[in-house]
Amino acid sequence: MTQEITFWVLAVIAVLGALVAVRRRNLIHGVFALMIFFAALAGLFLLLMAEFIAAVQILVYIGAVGILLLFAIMLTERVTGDDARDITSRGSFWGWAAALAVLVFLLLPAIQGADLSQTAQPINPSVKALGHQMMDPYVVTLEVLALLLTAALIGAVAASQGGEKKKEDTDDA
Amino acid sequence: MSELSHESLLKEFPEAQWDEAAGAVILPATNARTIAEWLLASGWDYCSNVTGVDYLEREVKEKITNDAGETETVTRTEPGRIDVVYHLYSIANKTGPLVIKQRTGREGATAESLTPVWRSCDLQEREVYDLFGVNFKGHPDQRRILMWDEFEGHPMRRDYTEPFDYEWEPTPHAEILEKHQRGKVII
Amino acid sequence: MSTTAAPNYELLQQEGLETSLLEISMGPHHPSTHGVFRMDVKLDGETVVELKPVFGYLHRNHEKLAENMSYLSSMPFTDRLDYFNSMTNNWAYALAAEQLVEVEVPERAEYLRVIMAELTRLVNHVTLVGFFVNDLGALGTPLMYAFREREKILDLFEQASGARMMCNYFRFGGLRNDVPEGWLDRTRELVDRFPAFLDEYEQLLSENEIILSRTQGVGNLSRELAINAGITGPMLRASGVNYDLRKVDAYGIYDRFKFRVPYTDGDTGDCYDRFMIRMLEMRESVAILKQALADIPEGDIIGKVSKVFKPKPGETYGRIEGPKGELGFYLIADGTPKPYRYRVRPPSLINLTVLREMCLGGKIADAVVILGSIDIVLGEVDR
Amino acid sequence: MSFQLIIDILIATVPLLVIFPSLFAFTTWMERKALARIQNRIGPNKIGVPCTRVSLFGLGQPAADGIKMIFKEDIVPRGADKLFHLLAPILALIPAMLILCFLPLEFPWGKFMSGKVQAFMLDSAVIFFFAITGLNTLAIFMAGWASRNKYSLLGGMRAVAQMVSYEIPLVLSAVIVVMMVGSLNAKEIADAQSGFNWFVFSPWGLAAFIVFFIAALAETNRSPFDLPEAESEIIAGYFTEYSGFKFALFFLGEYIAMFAISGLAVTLFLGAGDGPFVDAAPWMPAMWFIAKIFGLIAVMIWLRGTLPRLRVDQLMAFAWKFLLPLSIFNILLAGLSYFALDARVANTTDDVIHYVNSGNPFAGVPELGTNEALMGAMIYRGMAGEQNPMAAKKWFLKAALKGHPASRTLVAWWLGIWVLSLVALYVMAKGLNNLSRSTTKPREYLYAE
Amino acid sequence: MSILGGGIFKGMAVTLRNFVGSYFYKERLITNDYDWRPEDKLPQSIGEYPKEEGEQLRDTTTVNHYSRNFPMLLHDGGEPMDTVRCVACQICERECPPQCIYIEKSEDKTERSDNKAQFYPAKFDIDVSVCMSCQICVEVCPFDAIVMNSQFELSTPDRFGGLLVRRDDLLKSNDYYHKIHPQEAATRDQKMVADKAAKEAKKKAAAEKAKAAAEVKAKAAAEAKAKEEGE
Repeated sequence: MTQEITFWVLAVIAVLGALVAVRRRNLIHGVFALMIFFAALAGLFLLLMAEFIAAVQILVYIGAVGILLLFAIMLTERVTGDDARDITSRGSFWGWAAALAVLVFLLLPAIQGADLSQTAQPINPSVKALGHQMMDPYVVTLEVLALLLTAALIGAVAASQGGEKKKEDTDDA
Repeated sequence: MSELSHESLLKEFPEAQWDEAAGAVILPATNARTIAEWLLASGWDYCSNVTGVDYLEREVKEKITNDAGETETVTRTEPGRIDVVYHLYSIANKTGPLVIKQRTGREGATAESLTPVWRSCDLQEREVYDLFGVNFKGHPDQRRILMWDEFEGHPMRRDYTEPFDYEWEPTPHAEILEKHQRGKVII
Repeated sequence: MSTTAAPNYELLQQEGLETSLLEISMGPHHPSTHGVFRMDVKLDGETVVELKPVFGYLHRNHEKLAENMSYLSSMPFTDRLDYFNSMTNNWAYALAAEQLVEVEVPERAEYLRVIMAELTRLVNHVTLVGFFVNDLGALGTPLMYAFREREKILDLFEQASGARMMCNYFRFGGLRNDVPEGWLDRTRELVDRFPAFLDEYEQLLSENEIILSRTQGVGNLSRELAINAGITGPMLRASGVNYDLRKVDAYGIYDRFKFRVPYTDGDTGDCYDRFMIRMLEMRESVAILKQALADIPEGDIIGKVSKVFKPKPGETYGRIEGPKGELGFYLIADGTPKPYRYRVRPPSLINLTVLREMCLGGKIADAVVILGSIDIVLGEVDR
Repeated sequence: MSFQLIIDILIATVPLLVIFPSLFAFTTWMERKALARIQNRIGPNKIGVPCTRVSLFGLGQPAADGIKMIFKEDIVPRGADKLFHLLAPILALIPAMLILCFLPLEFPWGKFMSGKVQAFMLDSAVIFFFAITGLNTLAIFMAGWASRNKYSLLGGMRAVAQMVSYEIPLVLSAVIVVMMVGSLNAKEIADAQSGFNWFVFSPWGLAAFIVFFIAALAETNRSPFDLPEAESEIIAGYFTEYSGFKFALFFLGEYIAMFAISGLAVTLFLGAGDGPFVDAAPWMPAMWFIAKIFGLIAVMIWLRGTLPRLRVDQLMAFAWKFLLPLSIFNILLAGLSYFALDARVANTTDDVIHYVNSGNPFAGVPELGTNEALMGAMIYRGMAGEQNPMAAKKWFLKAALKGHPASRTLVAWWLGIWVLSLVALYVMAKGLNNLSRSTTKPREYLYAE
Repeated sequence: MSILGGGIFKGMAVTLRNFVGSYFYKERLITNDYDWRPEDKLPQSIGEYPKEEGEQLRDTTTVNHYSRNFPMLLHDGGEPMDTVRCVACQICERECPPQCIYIEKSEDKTERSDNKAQFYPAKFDIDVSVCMSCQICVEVCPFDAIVMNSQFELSTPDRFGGLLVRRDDLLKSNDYYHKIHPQEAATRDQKMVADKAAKEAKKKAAAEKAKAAAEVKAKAAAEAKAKEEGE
């Protein structure tokens, strides 16, 4: 009972957060609404007893992605006000179509496949087990991902350094 | 490097005058900047003090000896003027001061700015502009410095009168204000 | 050697990436502008790209006031110029006025003047260092230690002159009154204990890594610009110029004392130098005080000056080495009891000339530190 | 989910919500008093018991401040985002309160009533801790942005940059403890340090603790990293426009965050509730825990009374060029020396067991301390209950003290590795320091006669 | 090669020393406990402050015998207006730099206890909200009638009227002056006595001179007369 109430509360918060994030004219408000959505999602994970995932959800999505978004927004000029951003309905057809497609082709089969009469079993994926999984069967994937991220990081550094160098060149000239 | 004294300056620029009473060299209005540059080059590297002095038009009684050899008192009207006074020192030679003055009329007072020669004149010339109303030709940033931008008039001029007492507040003695207005109390 | 134009900071502009500047009006009410001073700052991120000092909030036209009252009456107003150093302000004014009438100052008065001036220098430097470290972000601890020592000196001032800060103690031709009994002994005791405090102060501050990295290389001022911009006092000596009016003019009886003038080799001229020069100057002041307190004779305290001070027409410029720099008074007498022209050369104002140059390109935190290292008092800047 | 569970949760959390805010009041008094004494002032000494002249060293001051804060006018700037201006202080307080729940703080009443010792016995408490600490950043940014004040905005930006940067050394230094224990569970970490087996007593643990403490200072915006509220530069930073109760909430949040992060430092490095006479009474662990927290806070206050503030670029450089490399190096060093030591222990264990197996130990000349060494070997192998390398080392140390030769070699190795690690860490830190700020040093001055 | 963080540790040692030292060495402390009396009600004007002489110096930690604060008028004891030294010459009013003194001269002269008729101040008000405690009035006063008081607790809730000190509140006896500024008062009394003596000596000398002159004149006249008569 408690679990269900919690689920519904979190679900409503998540959906509302997502809607506000999309529809809000004020960008900063939008980002914070997005973060509320993330937080509600983390709560849902917790409800499923996937606490590590919940922690990572908060750490990565709120702590890192959210802050990154805020930084990006701080760099843009118009943040608030009526001309903050235009929300047009142009292309909304494609949006609805995509959402419907996801619903029909991904979620419905999943829901149909699941046995809804049973509530979720409290599986307890310990962090240790998760770590072993990551380091044993999926180690190559992990390494590739790490390599990719490192490459992206180095690329970003190189890109920003290039700009600096150009400036120095002009100074010399 | 020439000798650091006003004599060398007077020798180099004969159009400059020596004012014995004030102990100052009065620079000609035309080439004050040139003289200043020469002074800087000859070792007066430090301009300590810049200020203005306002002299109202006044009548001077002078005793002169006329052609007949008699002394008589003549009343002469001395025109009002503003002096911009610079006190120069030499840090390298540790000597000084050399006082130089730029003399200008009270109406539409203008003087050569010596800020390009000595940076230290920057704020002080602005102050002279603000309080005395002397226009400095060639000053890089001539704005009011102590008074606010909308202020009218130049308060350090001797004929300046306050437009109104904007800081007036009631005192226990209204009479003291009256006294002040009658000029009995000097404020 | 024209140094008019300040270096122009070029905004870092990359292709397709524009940054907008943040304009901040720091002051007139800001915790670290040392009074009602304002800096209109333009920031690119945290970097200062434009800085415009604005002052005048405390302007009361001290010069005009003085021109409308007798010579003596403007003595208490000089206290209020640089309200940390009323004794030296008094001295500068008295020196200029004495040049007009050529009065002989008695021996004891001269010694007391030196003692007062050097005590004032201690007061100023010790509190300045406190404020400076406060601007660096310390929570007032050095400032409180400084205030403790300052309070001891101010007690001495109070005993001699009746007031802690607005001393109004000097008179044309001497001093207002003799110091009370036992004052010299108390001063000796204080001077003997002062170096111990300075040791502690240096231990607290001068090797602290954070202070070093915050001040070194910040607000560099070259020797040429410093001379040309009329910078005086410890700031000039920190830029590598050996110029101390106590040595150069030897006004008063400074030629009788043996003391050294600390200065730098002029390579850096940054905030750390300005801070350290003041620390070192305090030790020299202690040395002067020790000599003066040992040699002070008995005798009169004021020379023969007529009760109505009425100098002959003429003009004079008297200057002393104030704790903040060269403090000068330019007086024009016209034979009346009031000065025709009375002008203060304020070291605080003129040292501000280079504020913009020193701050540009630095961080906003540096601007605060640089302002702190210049050592201004708004009572003197605005007059 | 039962009613009992809710009761349990309440029993575990409500004391935290009562105890820590009261401790906050006491801490503000302590901080004011200590700073005053550092600055040779007296500090609050007038307000004591209300309506009397009893001053009680000014202990009534926090209450008076609190009452003043509540009744003060709440000012919202005209251009401010009213919703966010209101939300920010709340958001600053909630995560701080939340992370208190992850501390392995055992209150005896919880134990007696239902056996629950923590609000959340989460398996990944340490990760959760860092995740939720990050939320504080958002609150500060929100406050800075919503105030519509330039100083607030600057303070908010500074706070975000600073807290994001310092989270990395913070986490990396915590990783060492996680490596040693092999668990993210706060309770397990606390248990692993019982019996003065604190992690701060090893070289890498010490280095990690120092890095952690420095980063914690930055994370809680304490001096010398109080840039987001740098008074001399940006007035009060992100709470320039806050007054009254909202300001009090911010203040409370800040102090609770201090408690929380000190609590984490205590958990990770300082043995949690461990200490002398810990078994004397059921409330001793909690007392020790809070005492240690207060010890750390005292150091924070001491630092605040001494140090000026860093500049923003130096702050970033310190995080990225000094703390980050140092903590990565520390992780490597800890791993290497841990393996080396472990291999050596295993070796010694083999020796001891071989010695025992090869003949009758009681027949020949018995070596001194053999029994202890045997005990250590058994514990290390897990032959006497649970496998526990830490406890095994203790037995080997006892054996070495009695004169067991193989154990002595082990202890010599041990000490060698420790000294080498310390030297390596110091050299590394010194080198990094010289790299980042080589030019700043005290100078010599000239004198003119 | 300095120790890493050595400067910071040195600084921390200093602060620790001060922290501990502040509990043991009183001279380390900056502040003094001010004699705070919450039951004191703030007087509505300066005249309501306690006039007992002991009260003026109750806080000896901030005020010592050398402090000056605002001026007061001296009288030589007894009925204040009978022995007041001020003769309303208005020099101090003229010289006061911030113009805070207001004097009205009496219409008539009164007989003083020393049998000399003098003008007296009908009104003598000092606006201490303007006064800057510069002591110029003390220096210019030719009659040693105005000196500096060291009373400093003068706050009132009334900004304009409250800080105006009337003549009767300004009047203080010379004994009180001796009490608050013993050394200065003694010097001043000596000086006054010396001045008086000098003045009397001068007067005497003048009188003698006049007498001598008169004698000479009389003599000359007599001689002339004698001569005349002789002729």
